[in-house]
Amino acid sequence: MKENRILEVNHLDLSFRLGSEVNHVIRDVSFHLNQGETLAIVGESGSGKSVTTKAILGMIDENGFLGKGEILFRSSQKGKDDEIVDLTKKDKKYMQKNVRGSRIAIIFQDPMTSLDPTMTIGKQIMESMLEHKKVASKKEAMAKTIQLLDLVGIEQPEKRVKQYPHQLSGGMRQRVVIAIALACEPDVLIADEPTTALDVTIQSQILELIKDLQKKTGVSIIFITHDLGVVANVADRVAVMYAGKIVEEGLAAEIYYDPRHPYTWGLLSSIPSLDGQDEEIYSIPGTPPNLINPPKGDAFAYRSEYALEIDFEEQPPMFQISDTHFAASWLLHPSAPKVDMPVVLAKRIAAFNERRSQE
Amino acid sequence: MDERKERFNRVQLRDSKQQEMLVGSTTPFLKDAWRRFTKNKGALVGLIAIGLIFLFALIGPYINEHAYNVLDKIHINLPPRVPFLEKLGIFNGSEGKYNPYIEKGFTNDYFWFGTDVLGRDLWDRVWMGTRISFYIAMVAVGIDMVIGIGYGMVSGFFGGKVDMVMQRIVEILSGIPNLVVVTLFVLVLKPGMISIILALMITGWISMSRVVRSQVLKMKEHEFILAAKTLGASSFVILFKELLPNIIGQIIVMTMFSIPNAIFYESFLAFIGLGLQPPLASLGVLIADGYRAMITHPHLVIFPTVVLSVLMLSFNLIADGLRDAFDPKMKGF
Amino acid sequence: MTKFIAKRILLSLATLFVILFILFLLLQFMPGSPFNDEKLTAAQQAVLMAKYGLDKPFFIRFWIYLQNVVLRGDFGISYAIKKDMLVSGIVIARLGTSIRIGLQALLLGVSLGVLFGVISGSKRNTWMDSMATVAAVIGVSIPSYVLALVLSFVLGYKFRIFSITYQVDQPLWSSILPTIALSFFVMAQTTRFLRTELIEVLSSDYVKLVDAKGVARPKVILRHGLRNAMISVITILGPLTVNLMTGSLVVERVYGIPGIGSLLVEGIQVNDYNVIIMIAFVYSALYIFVNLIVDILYGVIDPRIRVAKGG
Amino acid sequence: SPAKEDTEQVLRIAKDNDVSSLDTNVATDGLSFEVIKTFTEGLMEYDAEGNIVPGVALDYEVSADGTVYTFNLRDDAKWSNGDPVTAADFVFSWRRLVDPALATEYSYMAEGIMIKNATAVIKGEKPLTDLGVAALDETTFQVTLDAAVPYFIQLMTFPVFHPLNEAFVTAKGDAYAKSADALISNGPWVVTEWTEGTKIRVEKNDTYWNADAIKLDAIEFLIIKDYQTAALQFENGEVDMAKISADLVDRYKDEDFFETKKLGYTWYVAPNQLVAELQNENLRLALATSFDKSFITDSILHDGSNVADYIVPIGLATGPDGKDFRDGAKTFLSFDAAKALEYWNAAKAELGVDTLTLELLVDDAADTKAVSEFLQTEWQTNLPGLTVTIQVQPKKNRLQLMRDGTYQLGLTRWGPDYADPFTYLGDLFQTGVNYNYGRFSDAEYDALVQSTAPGGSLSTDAAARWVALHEAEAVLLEQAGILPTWQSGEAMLVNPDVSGYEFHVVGQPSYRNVVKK
Amino acid sequence: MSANVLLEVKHLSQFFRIDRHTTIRAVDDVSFHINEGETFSVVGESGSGKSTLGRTLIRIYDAHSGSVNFMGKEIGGKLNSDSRKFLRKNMQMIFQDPMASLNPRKKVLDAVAFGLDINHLSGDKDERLRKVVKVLKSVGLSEDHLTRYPHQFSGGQRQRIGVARALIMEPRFIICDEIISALDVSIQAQVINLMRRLQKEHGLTYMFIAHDLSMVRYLSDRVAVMHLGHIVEMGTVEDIYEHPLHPYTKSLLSAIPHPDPDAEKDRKRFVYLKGGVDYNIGTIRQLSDTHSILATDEEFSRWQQNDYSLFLK
Ligand SMILES: Nc1ncnc2c1ncn2[C@@H]1O[C@H](COP(=O)(O)OP(=O)(O)OP(=O)(O)O)[C@@H](O)[C@H]1O
Ligand SMILES: Nc1ncnc2c1ncn2[C@@H]1O[C@H](COP(=O)(O)OP(=O)(O)OP(=O)(O)O)[C@@H](O)[C@H]1O
Ligand SMILES: [Mg+2]
Ligand SMILES: [Mg+2]
Repeated sequence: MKENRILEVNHLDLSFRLGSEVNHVIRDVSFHLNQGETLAIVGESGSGKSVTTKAILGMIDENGFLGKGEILFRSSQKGKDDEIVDLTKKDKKYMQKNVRGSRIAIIFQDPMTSLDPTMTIGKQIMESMLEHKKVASKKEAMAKTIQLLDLVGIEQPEKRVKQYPHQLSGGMRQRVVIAIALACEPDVLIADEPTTALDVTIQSQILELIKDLQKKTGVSIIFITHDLGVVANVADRVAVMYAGKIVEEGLAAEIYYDPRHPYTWGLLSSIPSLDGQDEEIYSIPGTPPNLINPPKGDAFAYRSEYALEIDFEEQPPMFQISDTHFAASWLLHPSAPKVDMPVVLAKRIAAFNERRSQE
Repeated sequence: MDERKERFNRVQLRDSKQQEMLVGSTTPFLKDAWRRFTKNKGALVGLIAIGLIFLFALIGPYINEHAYNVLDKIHINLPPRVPFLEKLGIFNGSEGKYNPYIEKGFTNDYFWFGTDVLGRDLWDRVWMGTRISFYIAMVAVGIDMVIGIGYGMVSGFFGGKVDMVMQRIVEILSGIPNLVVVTLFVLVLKPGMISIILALMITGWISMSRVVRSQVLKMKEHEFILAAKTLGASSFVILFKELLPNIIGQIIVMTMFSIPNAIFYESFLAFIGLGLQPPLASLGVLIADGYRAMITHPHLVIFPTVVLSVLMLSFNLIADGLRDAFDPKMKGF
Repeated sequence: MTKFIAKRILLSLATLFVILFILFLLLQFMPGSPFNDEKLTAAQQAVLMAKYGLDKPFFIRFWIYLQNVVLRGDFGISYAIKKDMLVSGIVIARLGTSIRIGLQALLLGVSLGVLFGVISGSKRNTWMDSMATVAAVIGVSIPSYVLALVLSFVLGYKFRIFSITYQVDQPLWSSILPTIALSFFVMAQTTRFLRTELIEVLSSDYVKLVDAKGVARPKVILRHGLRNAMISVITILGPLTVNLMTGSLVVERVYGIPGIGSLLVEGIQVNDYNVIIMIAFVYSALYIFVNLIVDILYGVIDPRIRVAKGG
Repeated sequence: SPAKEDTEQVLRIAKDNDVSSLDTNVATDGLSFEVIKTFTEGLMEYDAEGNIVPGVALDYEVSADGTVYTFNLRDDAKWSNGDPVTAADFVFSWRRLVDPALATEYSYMAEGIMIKNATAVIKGEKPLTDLGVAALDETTFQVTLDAAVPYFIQLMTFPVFHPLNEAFVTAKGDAYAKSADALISNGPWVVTEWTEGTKIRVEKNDTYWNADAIKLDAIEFLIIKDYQTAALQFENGEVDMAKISADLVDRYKDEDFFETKKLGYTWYVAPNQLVAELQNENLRLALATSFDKSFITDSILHDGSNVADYIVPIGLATGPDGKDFRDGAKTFLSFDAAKALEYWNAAKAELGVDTLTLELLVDDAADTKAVSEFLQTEWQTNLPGLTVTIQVQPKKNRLQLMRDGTYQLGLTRWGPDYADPFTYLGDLFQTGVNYNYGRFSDAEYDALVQSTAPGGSLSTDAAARWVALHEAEAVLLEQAGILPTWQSGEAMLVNPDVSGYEFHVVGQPSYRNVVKK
Repeated sequence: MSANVLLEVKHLSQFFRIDRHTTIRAVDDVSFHINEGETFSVVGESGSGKSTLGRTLIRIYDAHSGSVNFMGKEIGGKLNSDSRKFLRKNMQMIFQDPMASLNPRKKVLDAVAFGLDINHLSGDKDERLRKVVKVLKSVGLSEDHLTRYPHQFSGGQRQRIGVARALIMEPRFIICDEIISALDVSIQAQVINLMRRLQKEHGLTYMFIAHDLSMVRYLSDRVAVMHLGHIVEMGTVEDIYEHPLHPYTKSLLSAIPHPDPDAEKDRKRFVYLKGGVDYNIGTIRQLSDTHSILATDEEFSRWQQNDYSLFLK
C-alpha cells in the first residue's frame, strides 16, 4: 500500500443470499482513499455504495458474504510503525474493539432515525468515547461532548446534551450524528448520503461543516451521494459506481470536465441546464440491472446509446486515462469507434471551460 | 482477448427485456407471504398438526367400534391400551402396577385413550371435543372479524370525538371483570353454546379492535389514503377498499392469536362449571372433568390436554409464522 | 405532568363511576337472590331482603350504596360468604395476598421473559431462539390448572421441594409454586412480544449507528435494544398485571390461596352482591391505576411521549 | 415451633369449604356448625353411638302433654372468661335467634319446634319477652311449646340453640363473632386463630367443665378447596383428615387410611307435576325404575353412598322399638328394566304418544353432572322413545327454578335438620309446603303426615306415629311421587393414628374423644 | 397579464391545533393566483407549509379562513355535492412518495381506474379498460403493466402510475407535491419530461411543490417562496432567480449546489438569520407587475439598498 493511502479496497466481491438466489451486488470493486482527502462515491440507488462502506466496517447483513478481495487499512499507533491490516480477515469482535467508531466512523443518511429516541444526545455522543476508553472519566467525556457539539455548530451545547433527539430539528440531529462520528477522532469518516434527507439550506450548512472539520482534523472522508452538485462541492476525487462496479474514477475536475464513461455522461446530462428551458432534460433510459443474474458484459450496455457489440459479451477492463483517471468502458479501447459525448453535456462542459479560461 | 474489429461495432439501443427489469420480486404480496410462511419450519409444523387434528376431529370418532356418548357400565375408568404399542410396554393398559384389563379380564378390549367414569371411549370423546373446540374457534374468528375489525376501523379512522367515546367504552368494558358478565349470561340464558358465544362477544374482540385501530391510525396518514380522498372516495370506500386490504395481514395474525384464546376461555368456563351442557363435551370440558381425577386416572386429563396444547401450540406457531410472513421487515431471508 | 395525572385521575373516576353503575345494573338482572338457601321460606327471604335494604328500588339502592362508598368507604356487608361481615374487611384481607403473589409472578415472569426474549431476539434463528420460542409457545398452550397441579404433584408431592398449599405464616416460601404457575403465561407473553420488538429495534437505523460506534454487542442490546423494545412490551403487561394481581381462581384453588379470584367466583355463585361489586370495583380501579402507571412508565422510557404530554 | 408440635396433639382437617359465620344464631352451613360445636356446648349432645346425652343440662323434665320442658343446668359449666353458664344465657340466645332486628335465617327452627309465640315474635308482632323461654333460676331453664314436638330434645344439640354470654356479646356489639378474639367458648376448645380463607384453629379450653376428658390440644380446620391438593397434603402428612371426591377413590380405595361414612342426605329426582305428562303415574314409575342405581353408587360415586329405594335414609332415626326407621321397612321402586318398560308402554298408551322429551335439571357439581349423564342414557335406552336433555345450572339457580316450578325433572337432595322421619316426610312432600318442588299432592299422604306432626293426633303416641310415617312413605313412593336415587356417603382419608372421631348422620361430627398417637 | 386566471387564492390560512397551548400556523394568510396553462412553483424549506397549502386547496383539509376561486367557482368554504364533484374532476394531486401513494394491494388497472370508479365515470368494463390503457400509454406505460402490483415497478414507473391516476380524471389543474424528490437522479428527468409533455398536450396547469431549486427553475413559469407559512416572495422565474430581493430567497438560492467543482469551490453561501424578520407585520409590496415581496417599510428600503446585514450571514 502506498505511503499516503489510508484505505485500499482491492477486488472486493460481495453477495447476498436471497432465498435460493444470490444477489451479487459488489463485483470486483477496487478503490483507495488517500490521507486527508475526500473521495466521493456516486451512483444511482442500489448501485452498491452503502454495501461497500458497510463491508469496510464489517457490518454486512447476516445474509451477506464476502467473495474474494481485501480491504487494507493503515492502522497508525502512537510510537509504533504503522500496521496494515486486512479488515476482511478480522472478526466482529476485533472490528468492534479496534475499528468501528474509533478508527473508522460513519454517518448515516437519515438523521431522523439514526438516533436512539430514548437516550439523551449527550449520552449518545459519550457512549463511544467511553466504550473505546478515549476519556478517563464521565466528566471528561461530558466536557468533550460539549466541545464536540460546539464544533459541529450547535448553540448552547450545555443545554442540548440533556435533550432527546425529538427535541432537535433535522439539521441539528444530523450535526449530532456527525458529532458522534467524530467523538473518537477517527482516521476515516464515511458519510453515507449525510444530506439527502435535509433541505437545501441545511444541506449546505452541513456540507460546509464537514469540509470545515476536515480542515481542522485532517480526517479522510468517503462521501457517498447521488447528488452531483454535492459531489462537486465536497470531493477531491470521485468514483462513479454502477451495478456493483466502479465504472469511472478520477479527480473531481476530471470527472466533471472530462468524463469518459457513458454512464457518467448520462448522469451529468440529466441535471437540467440552467438556460435552455425548452429542451427536454436528458434521461438515462431503462432501469439498472438485476444483480441476481448480472449481465455478462458491461452492465450499462442495455441502457447505453453508445453500446458496442462487445459490451454484451465481455466486461470492459479499467482503462487508464491519466495518472488519476480511469474508466471501464470499451469505448476507450483503441479499436473502438470514436464517439462524442451527448451534445447537451458537451455544450455545458464547453461553457465551464470557457468560464474557467476567463478566470 | 478477442480483438476483432467488428466486436466494436456500435449497436442500437436494445429494447430488451433487461431494459424493463422489474424492481422487487414479481410475486404478488400474498404469494410472497405464503412463500415466507412456508419457509418457517415452526409454522409449517403447526399447519400440519392442525391439519391432522382437524382430520381426526372429522374421522376420529368413526375409526373404532366405540362411540362418544354410549355408556358402558363395565368398561369404566380404563387406562389407554393400544395394540402393538402394548408390546413395547407403553399403552398396555396398566395404571401404576395395576392393569385393569388383565384383572378384570378385558383381554380383547382396546381403548386407545382409555375410558371415563361412565365407560365412554375417551378417544371418541376427545375428537368430538376437538370438533366443538374448532367450532368455538370459528365463532371467535367470526366475532373478531365482525365486531373487532369494525370497531377498530371506525374508531381509528374517524378519530377525534368518535375515537374518544369509543375508547372510553372499551376501557369500561375491559374494566368490568369478565366473569361477572359471563356468569350473568350463563345464568340468564342457560349454560351452553349460545352463552359462551355471547360471553366471547362481550370482550373477545377488544384486542382485535385495538390492533386494527392502531393499524388504521398508522395507515390513514399514508399518501395513498390522501390520494383516495382527493379522488373523492367516501369514508366507506376508503375504509373497506383501501385500508382493510392493507391491514389484512395483521388481522389474520391477530385472528390466529384469538383462536387459542377463545379455546382457552371456553375451557376456563368449563373449569368453573359454566361450560357446555352434557353430554356435549369440548376439550375444555374434558380437561376440566379429567382434571379432578388427575392423580387417579391421569389419562383422562393427559389426552385432551395434549390435543388442546398441540392445537394451541400450532395456532400460536402459525400466528407467529404469519406475523413474520406478513411483515416484510421481519423477513427471514 | 401533575396536570396530566390529575386529568387522568379525574377521567378514571368517571369511568369507575360508570363501571360501578353498570355492575349494579348487571347484578340487578342476576337471577335468584343471596337468600335462596334451600331451607328458606319466601316470607323469610322477604324479611332478609328488607333487612339488607334489597327491597328498595334500584336507583335508591344505587344512591345509598354510592353514598356509603364515597362518604364512608363502606362497601356493605357480605350476605352469604361471611355473614354480616364487612366486605371491605374480607376483600382487603385477601387482596394483599393476591397482589403479592401476582407481583411475585409478574417479577419472575417478566424477568425470565426478558431473558428469553433478549436471547431469542438477539440470536435470531439459532437453536437458542428456537428453544426460547418453543418454551414461550408452550407456556401459553397449557391450561393453567393442569400446569399448577403438575407442579404441585412433581415439586410438592414427588420431590417435596416446595409446600403444596399456601401457608399464611410462610408467605414467601409457600407461594413459590403458585408464583411459578402464574408466571408461566407472563413469561411466555413477554418472550414473544419482546422477541418481535427486539428484532425490529435491532434492525433500526439507530441501533445500526450504535453498532457502528463500536459499542460491544451486549451493551447495544441492553442499553438500546431492550429499552426501546420494552416500550411496546409494557402495553401488554398492563392488563396482564391486573389479571395477576386480582388473582387467578384456578391457581388459588389448587394451592389453597386465600385470594380474591376465588372469592369473586364464590360471590357470583352465591349472589353475594356486595362482595362481587367490591371485587369488581377493586379490579376496575386496579385496571385503571395500572394503565395510568403504564402511561407514566411510557413517559419514563420514551421521552417523546413525556414531552408531548407537556411534562 | 416443631418441639411443641411433637408434644401437642393437633388434629388437622382439610375442608373443602370456608365457614360463613361463627355466630351460633347466624350460621347456616355445615362447616360453620362443625366449628361452632368445638367451642360451644348445648343443652344436649350426641355420644359416639348417636345417642342423645346431657351437655350443659344435667337432666330435664317434660310436662305430661309434652309442651313444657324444664332443664336443670350443671353448675360447673363455665365460659372461657370464667363466667358461669346460666339459664339466662339460653334465654338470651333463644331470644336473639328470633329477634326480627337480627332476622336470622334459622329462626324458622324456633317455629319448627313450636316454641310459644315464636312466629309472632319473629314477625315482630310480639315483644321478645313473650317468647316461651324462661330462666327460672341460675340453673333452671324452661321452654314452653305450643304443642308436643316428638324430636324436641334431639334438636337441643343443634348449635342455634346453644347459649350465649350476654355480657360478652353486648360488649362486642357488631364485632361479635367476626374474629377469633370476638368469640367466647363454653365448649371443649376455644377459637384462637381465624385467618380469612385459610385456617381456623381451636385450642383446648381449660375452663371447660369436662376438660379432662378432652385429649386433643388443638384442631386446625384448613381450607383446601381442591380435593387433589388436600389428598396430596394428606399423603405428605400435612393433614390428618381429608374428604376426597369420587374421582380420587380409585387411588385410595385399598389403603388402610381410606374410609367412607354414611350421610343423612337422600338424593332424588323430583318430577314436576305441573308438567302434564309427569302427572301420569305410569310415566313416573317408569322413570323411577329404569335406571341402575347401583352403578351410580358403586361406580360413579363409590364413596360409601348406597342405593336408595326409599326416602327416609338409613341411620336417621331410631323408632320407639329402638330400631332404625329402615329396619324392616319396605323398599320401593328398585331398578327393574323389564317392569319399567311395562310402565312406559302403559304411560305411552295413556298419554297417547310414542315419543317424549323431558329435561333434567341438575347442579353444576361434578358428581351430579356425571349422574345426570348416566340417567340420561339409562332412561333413553330403557325407555325407547324417550329423549332426555340435561340442563346444568349453578345450585342457587337450580333451587330457584325448582322452587318456581319451572322445570321438568330435577335432581335434588335433602339434608335432615333433626333425627326424625318427619324432616323428610313432613317438611318436603305435604301439599303446599315450601320444598315440595314437584307439587306432589295426595290427600291420604297429607292426612297421615299431619297426624305425626307436632301437635298432631299421634304426636304423643310414638309407636302409632311410627307406623303412620312408614305408611306415608309408602304412599309417596308407590306412586313415584319422587324418584329416590341414592343415600350419600362421604369418602375420607383419615390418618390411622387418629381414633375416636364421631360422625353422625344428623348433626355435626364430634372430636371430643379423638386421640392422636 | 393577459392569460386567464385559473385559480385565485385570497388570504388563505390553515392552522393546526395541537393542544390548548400550541397552534401551528402552517399556512398563514397567503394570496396568489395561478394562470391557466402555467407552472406555478412553491419552494421553501421543509415545514414551511407547502404541502399544507396544496392539501388545503384540494380540500383534504378544510381551510381555516380565506377564499379560493377555482375556474370561477368558490371552493374555499363548504362544498355542496356538485361543487365537490366539480373539484374532484378538475383538480388533482400527485404525491411525493410514489410507493406510499399507491395502495400496495391494488393492481395498476384498479389503482388507475379508482377515480373513475368512485365517481361512476368508468362506464362498462371495456370502456374502463380502454380509458386506463389510454392514459397509461400517455404516461409511457403499456398494457403489460395492467395486472401488476406497485411494488413490481421502479420508482419512476410508480410515479407515472400516480400521474396516470390523476390524469384519468382529465383535470385542468394538478398539484404536484414534491413528485421527484424521492426519485433517483436519472429517473427524475424521465418524470419531469413526462410532466412537461403532458402539460403541452393537454394544456394542463401545474402547481409544483418542490425544494430542488434547479429543477424548479427549469420547469416553472412563476415561483412563490414560502417560509413559516407565508409567501415571502413571488414572481416569474427570472424575477426570483435573477433578481431576488428577500433575504430568505437569497439564502435559498445560495444554497443550491452546482455540478461544477470549480464554481463550487468559491461559492459564497448566505445563512438566513431566523428571527430577523417578523412576517406578521409585513405587507405585500409589488416590485413589478409580476414580482412581489412581503416586507415592512423599513425592511423593504434596506433590502432595496442591498443592506442585508441584519438578515444574512
Ligand atoms: N441484506 C441485503 N440482502 C439482499 N440484498 C441487499 C441487502 N442489502 C443490500 N442489498 C442490495 O444490494 C444492492 C446495493 O445496495 P446499497 O444499499 O449498497 O445501494 P446504494 O448504492 O447505497 O443505494 P442508495 O442510494 O439507495 O442508498 C441493492 O440492490 C440492494 O437491494
Ligand atoms: N395534520 C397536521 N397536524 C398538525 N400539524 C401539521 C399537520 N400537517 C402539517 N402540519 C405542520 O404544519 C407545518 C407545515 O407542514 P407542511 O407539511 O405543509 O410543510 P412542507 O413545507 O410541505 O414541508 P416538507 O418539505 O417537509 O414536506 C409543519 O410544522 C407541520 O408539522
Ligand atoms: Mg445507500
Ligand atoms: Mg411537504
